[in-house]
Amino acid sequence: MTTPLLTLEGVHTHIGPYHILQGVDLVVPEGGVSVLLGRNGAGKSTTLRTVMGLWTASRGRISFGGREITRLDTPSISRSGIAFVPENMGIFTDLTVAENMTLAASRGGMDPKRLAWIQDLFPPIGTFWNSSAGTLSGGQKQMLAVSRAIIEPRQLILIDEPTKGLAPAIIKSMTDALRQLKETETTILLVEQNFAMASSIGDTVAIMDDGHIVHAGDMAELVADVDLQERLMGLSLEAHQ
Amino acid sequence: MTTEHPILETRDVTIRFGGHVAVDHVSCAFPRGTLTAIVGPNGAGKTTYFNLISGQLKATSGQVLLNGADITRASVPERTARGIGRAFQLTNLFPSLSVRENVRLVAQAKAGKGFDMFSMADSHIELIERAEHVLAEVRLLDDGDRIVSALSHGDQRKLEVALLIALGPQVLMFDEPTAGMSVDEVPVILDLIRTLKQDMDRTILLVEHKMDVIRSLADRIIVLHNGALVAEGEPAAVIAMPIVQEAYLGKVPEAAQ
Amino acid sequence: MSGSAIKPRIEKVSLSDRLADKAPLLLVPALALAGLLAIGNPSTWLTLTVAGVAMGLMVFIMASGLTVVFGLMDVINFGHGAFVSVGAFVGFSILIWLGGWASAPSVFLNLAAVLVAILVAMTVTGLMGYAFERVIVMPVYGQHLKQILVTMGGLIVAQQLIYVFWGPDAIHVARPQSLQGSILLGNAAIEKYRLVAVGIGLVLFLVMRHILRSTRIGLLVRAGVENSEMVEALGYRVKRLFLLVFMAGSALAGLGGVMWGLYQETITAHMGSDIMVLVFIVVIIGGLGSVEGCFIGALLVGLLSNYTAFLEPKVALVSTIGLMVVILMWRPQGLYPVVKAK
Amino acid sequence: MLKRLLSGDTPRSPVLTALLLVILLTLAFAPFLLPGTKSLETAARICIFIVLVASYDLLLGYAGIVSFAHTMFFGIGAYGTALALSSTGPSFLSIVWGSAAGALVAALFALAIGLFSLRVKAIFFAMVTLAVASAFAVLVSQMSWLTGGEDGLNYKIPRELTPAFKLFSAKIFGTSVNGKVLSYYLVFTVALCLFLMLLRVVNSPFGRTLQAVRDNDFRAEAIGYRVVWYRTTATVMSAVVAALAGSLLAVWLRYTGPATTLSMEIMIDILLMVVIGGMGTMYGAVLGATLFILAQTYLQGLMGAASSAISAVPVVSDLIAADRWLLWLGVLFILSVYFFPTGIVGRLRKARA
Amino acid sequence: DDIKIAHVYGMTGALEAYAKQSHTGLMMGLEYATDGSMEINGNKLVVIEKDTQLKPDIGKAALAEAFGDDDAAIAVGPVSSGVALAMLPVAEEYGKILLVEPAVADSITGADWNRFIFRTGRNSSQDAISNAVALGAKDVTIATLAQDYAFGHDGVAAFKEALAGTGAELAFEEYAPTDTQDFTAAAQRIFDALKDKPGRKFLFVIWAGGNNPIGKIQAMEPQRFGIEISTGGNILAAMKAYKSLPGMEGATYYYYDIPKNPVNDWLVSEHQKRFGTPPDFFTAGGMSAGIAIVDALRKAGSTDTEALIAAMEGMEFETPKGKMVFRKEDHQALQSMYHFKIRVDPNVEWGIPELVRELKIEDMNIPVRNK
Ligand SMILES: Nc1ncnc2c1ncn2[C@@H]1O[C@H](COP(=O)(O)OP(=O)(O)OP(=O)(O)O)[C@@H](O)[C@H]1O
Ligand SMILES: Nc1ncnc2c1ncn2[C@@H]1O[C@H](COP(=O)(O)OP(=O)(O)OP(=O)(O)O)[C@@H](O)[C@H]1O
Ligand SMILES: [Mg+2]
Ligand SMILES: [Mg+2]
Repeated sequence: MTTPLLTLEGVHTHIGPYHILQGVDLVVPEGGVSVLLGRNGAGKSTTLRTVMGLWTASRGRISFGGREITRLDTPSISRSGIAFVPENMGIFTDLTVAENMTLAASRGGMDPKRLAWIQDLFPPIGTFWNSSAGTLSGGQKQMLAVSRAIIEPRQLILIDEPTKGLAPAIIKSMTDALRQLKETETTILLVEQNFAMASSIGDTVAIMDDGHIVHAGDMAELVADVDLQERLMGLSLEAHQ
Repeated sequence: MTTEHPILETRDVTIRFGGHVAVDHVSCAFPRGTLTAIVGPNGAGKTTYFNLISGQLKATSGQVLLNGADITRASVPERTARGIGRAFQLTNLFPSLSVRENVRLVAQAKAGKGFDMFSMADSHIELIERAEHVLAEVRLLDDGDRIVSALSHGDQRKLEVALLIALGPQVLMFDEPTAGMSVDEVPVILDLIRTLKQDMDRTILLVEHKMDVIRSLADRIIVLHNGALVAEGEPAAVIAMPIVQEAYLGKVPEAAQ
Repeated sequence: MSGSAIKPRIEKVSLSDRLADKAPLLLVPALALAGLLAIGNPSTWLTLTVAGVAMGLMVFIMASGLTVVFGLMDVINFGHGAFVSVGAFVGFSILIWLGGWASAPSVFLNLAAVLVAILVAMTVTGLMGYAFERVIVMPVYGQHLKQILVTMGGLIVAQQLIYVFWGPDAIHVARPQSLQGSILLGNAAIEKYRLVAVGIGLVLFLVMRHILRSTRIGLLVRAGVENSEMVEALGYRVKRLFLLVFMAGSALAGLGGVMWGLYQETITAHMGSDIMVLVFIVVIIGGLGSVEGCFIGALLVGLLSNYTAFLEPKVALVSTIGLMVVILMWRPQGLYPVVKAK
Repeated sequence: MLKRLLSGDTPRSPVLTALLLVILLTLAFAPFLLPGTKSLETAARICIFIVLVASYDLLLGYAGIVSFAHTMFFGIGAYGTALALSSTGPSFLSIVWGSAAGALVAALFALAIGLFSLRVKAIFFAMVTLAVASAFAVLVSQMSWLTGGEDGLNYKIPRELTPAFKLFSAKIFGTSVNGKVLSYYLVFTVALCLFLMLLRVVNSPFGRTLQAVRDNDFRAEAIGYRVVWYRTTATVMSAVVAALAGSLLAVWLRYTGPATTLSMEIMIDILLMVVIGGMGTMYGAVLGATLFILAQTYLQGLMGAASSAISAVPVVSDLIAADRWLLWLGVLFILSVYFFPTGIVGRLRKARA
Repeated sequence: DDIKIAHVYGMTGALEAYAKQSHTGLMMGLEYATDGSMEINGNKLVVIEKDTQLKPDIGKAALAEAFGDDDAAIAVGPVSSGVALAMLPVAEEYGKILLVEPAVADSITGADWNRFIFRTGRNSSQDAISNAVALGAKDVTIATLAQDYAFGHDGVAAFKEALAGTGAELAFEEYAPTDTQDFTAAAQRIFDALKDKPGRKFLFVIWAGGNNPIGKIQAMEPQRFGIEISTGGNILAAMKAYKSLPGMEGATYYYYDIPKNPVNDWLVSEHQKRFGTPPDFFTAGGMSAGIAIVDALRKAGSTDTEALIAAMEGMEFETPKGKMVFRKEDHQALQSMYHFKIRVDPNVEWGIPELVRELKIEDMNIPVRNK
């Protein structure tokens, strides 16, 4: 449980003239849920996109399962066992829900058991199976985005703010789902603003600000330390949950 | 009979997509100066209901009334002109313009200057000032010159709210304004909404999934479920209802246990 | 959690709504019937109808590549006409080279010559599509305006290169022996070549439909257009796929070029761009990107222009544009819209 | 003051400012600076095309509407003036009423097309206008009793604008100030005024709104802008200016025909000029039109010279033979999109930033 | 002093092929008429080329440039009628001669003519009338198919007028848009009109440019109704299509094997020698223009325009097509045309027009239309 699955060492990312990530060091241990927190614009999404190869790190090193992936192209990174839920969800609105799911399942087609599990977690996926994904509601799209990432077993899932726009009941299902995945030895790197949710499943946590990791440690430690929360995130748990 | 209409009212509005009834005979009145929270599971029809009110979708049947006047057939800009404004759930901005330009465009729309062809845009000082003011309120002033498409997601959400505030209509509809916003930004937005309601006497419709937000802001809650209005009333009372507990919050009602 | 609580209310869809979806299918027979009533003389009608169907299908062959490339990849290729011309020139060069086969009195040899010409032309235009995609189209994915510009630039360059390689003169090649002349059915004359065109057009239509319906290619490319990053994040090499589709579209243009060239018997460097307006109209009527729509649109255009040219030649001039306007008023996205292009 | 004249939209780059000044001064004194008929022809063409391209930029660069019917409006203006001059004689009055009528007809056409088809998708609009424009060209060639068909119209213009008319008997800077020079200054002045007007329009609140509509029409509606009306207004306005440019051409050329006004080639030229210059900048129209027309006028000669210089090299000399100048124009097309994605103006402005 | 001759023509654009021929012809004509010296009375002939790009405005500017800046004494060209019409007033403005070759519109030496305009090329009326004379006879019924624009209508009108005296009947006129792709409907209408007529039946096609309908109508087997197709001659490349029309009759402007005279013999053999191909329509036309210029310069003895006009009006000169005469009234060169019948020879790439009868200047009554 402590061997790192994904590590970022001194990763810098430039987007055009902007220097966004300024030396990110991050370790995601195998088999757990790591949470990445931080204010708007801190660079969380950029970190995930850099791991996926959607931005290229200008300096530093990213390795996954012991293998360096810094310079691989996105399809290769994906095939090496990483699934990705982008923050804009990346739904193919022209296609139906079914087609969206089909594409997410690699050549072999979908495992019916797993599909049933997903449809039970997120009932709208079943209900709107043949509807155009563009007509789904905001929350339903979010469910589809997560469903796509979990339709097949992957070693690592990068999830960017999956709970935004979800009703409390569904957040619960989502949390359940992530827990179940964790039990199947899937590692999860989660970016979240919903601290209550994040703290309930996170094993380790890292906090970003201005393109740096400003804190990394165990989730339990952060939950216990209200001062630390206050300082790092400007929030106090009591006020909001 | 009475001269005092509710500012906004829907009567039996319904919309079908193919056979699917997304909003099902919803009748509801929104009194002036109140804040109504609309809750319901994902896909309940909340956004669609907003679309029917602001005109992006046209009702299959039923009526939408503003100040007692029927606006069911009015176009989107017409409704905006009459005082309905909304922010979108999935951010919907002018991506290749700067943040500042986005807000100015809204101020300009509000001032009805869109067809002014022979004055210089930069000579309308009052619009520029208005835009700066709103940007300051949502804490985006520093990012004023950035192109919107390069903003982080949370900042785009803030700009989404800023546009609606700059438009400053009589009826404001927020669709999950705080989704994706980091915890330190949320109170800023909530304060803005509170100010709009209390100091400016605006009528607000708010879709939110965060119960604490609703508790702290709402005068009233209506619950949509599968397109139908299933409950309506004081926040505390509504949240306690079994249907809300079960279908929305995902708690198994104690009675059934 | 109980699934039933989440089930939304579904009402029955009325019959007329469901029929509206199928309505475009009825247009072709309806038009043919209207033509019969207006023309009266069955053999004249038959001649015109077969000719119109064949003309429509030749246009369909030329338009299919365009609509697929547009529908799947959201690329408007104004250079499509150049591929048509190049296809024709390559095909004709082969036919001249195989002159013996083409003029032999054997149906088999004649068809073989045509087939070889088609295959070589498709290969060449396919390869040209490769270069075109790499050099010209790749930098401008997602930007319609620039696509229009660079592909027009490509069109000009390709046309000029035809001049460089084949000289400025029009090239004339007679159709192979057994494809000349008509089959007479009573008073109706049905050209043999048109029957071949109908055959090839139909086969092409069925094959394309099959590929797009029952493989993932269509899905992937459409998804890639909307969000290529996401498709890559799902593990697919979108760029390679786009390239293949573009090459296929170009090869189809090459096929269309040979077919059209053999119909005209005389080819020029700008024959492709000359026919493009008609091709665009067909593609619009069909709904950008839809192979089915394009097929129906092409048949409608072919039939309507023949009927009107017979009944009232003055009207023929505006009949296709009129048809387009009417269809767009009825369905602003064309008969079968596929792409939610802006 | 100068800033007001430019509507606050200064070039914002020293190189650009210098280029624009050179163009402005050269055009302003063209009859005296440049000897010969060819250069005056070229200068007048540049003036006319600057207006035409700028009006197209209003549509394309600011409103984001791709139209292939711009030459149609250009043609309507030219034919209006041409018909007026040939029917009511070579007087200034004919020019005025002909231009006005042309502009009016263009406005009505644009209104009809706009209202009908701006509701459809942008790409449809492009193709619809393509079809409409080609139908219009056919119509013009068919109605030969009115338009002279393919052959076009030859007519006379007021005597004061022809070389036969001498304003002064003496020469000024070695140039005799005849009617041709007057005619040039008519073109130049009108073009300058129209350009400044367009510059004002794009920098007005209306211009900003067009940009918003281009960027996200859905949201523009939601903040209260009636998108179809804005698009239609932009279409009408650009059509009217294009028609006026057409009138200028008609007066200058004393000939109007499909090939000078309606051809698809001109449409492509316009597109290229906008893109080379830089879309959505207005100044791009000035640079694009100037460079393109200079290339069009002189490139061929250069190529001919180059080709005969190396006529020994077989394939290469073929490729740069004067007859192949279109080939290089096409290459230019492609390269310009590669290397000037934001046009020359964008390039220059970025270089400074 | 050098004598400058400007050749202003569409070097680039769709009619490039015609332009090349025209220029080759012009140069060969000058060469032939000066016996290879390219000099007249010790003055060197210099030909400057200007491209109209087939655009009237550019043509106009190019001609103005030739006369104004380059000081050309005389100009030749262009290929396209629209460009030519735009250029006519320029010649008048500069008071210099424009020798039109090969643009064919009647109005060049008709309604839009001015006294500085001469033409060696044939006009549409000459084409139409020669064909009418070739086909027209008693008991002949003719239908026409032409492009639906000014050129087509004028051609049919001239044809009809010339047919009136011959006893033939013009039964039906069909016009099709220039960009028509499918001629089935037009053919059906024509068949319906002709099929019950007695005697010989012709379908006479007047079609300029590409997209020629003849092959397509032939494919519908008009012979089953006894209808013969007829059309004028064309350039060699286009006459490849005539291979499928053995026996077709019509009248042509030029075919290298038809005229028998020393000028043509020289042209054919030199052209074969230099380019390996026989000369074509516009080579012959260009050569005629070149010869006309040299003859005129010699006769006038100067490059003065008035002297040239005086010399050229009524001037007779020898061309590959035999004698031509610039008619005084409208400066149109009158010339022979050739009634032909197509013979197919498998070894020749095109259908060979064999001479049936030379239609001499006196055989055709070409109306003067510039009044
Ligand atoms: N395409 C881009 N071009 C330029 N700058 C960008 C781009 N995308 C993001 N940025 C900038 O990079 C910084 C980090 O953005 P990122 O999206 O990673 O933040 P985030 O932590 O995910 O924030 P949020 O919680 O709002 O989603 C921000 O300042 C943002 O403005
Ligand atoms: N254009 C459309 N076509 C077909 N179905 C649609 C369309 N728009 C919405 N729907 C359906 O209507 C239902 C209600 O959607 P809506 O977006 O209003 O939900 P919502 O209450 O806003 O949910 P969320 O909280 O997830 O945003 C959904 O099931 C959705 O699939
Ligand atoms: Mg983010
Ligand atoms: Mg919603």
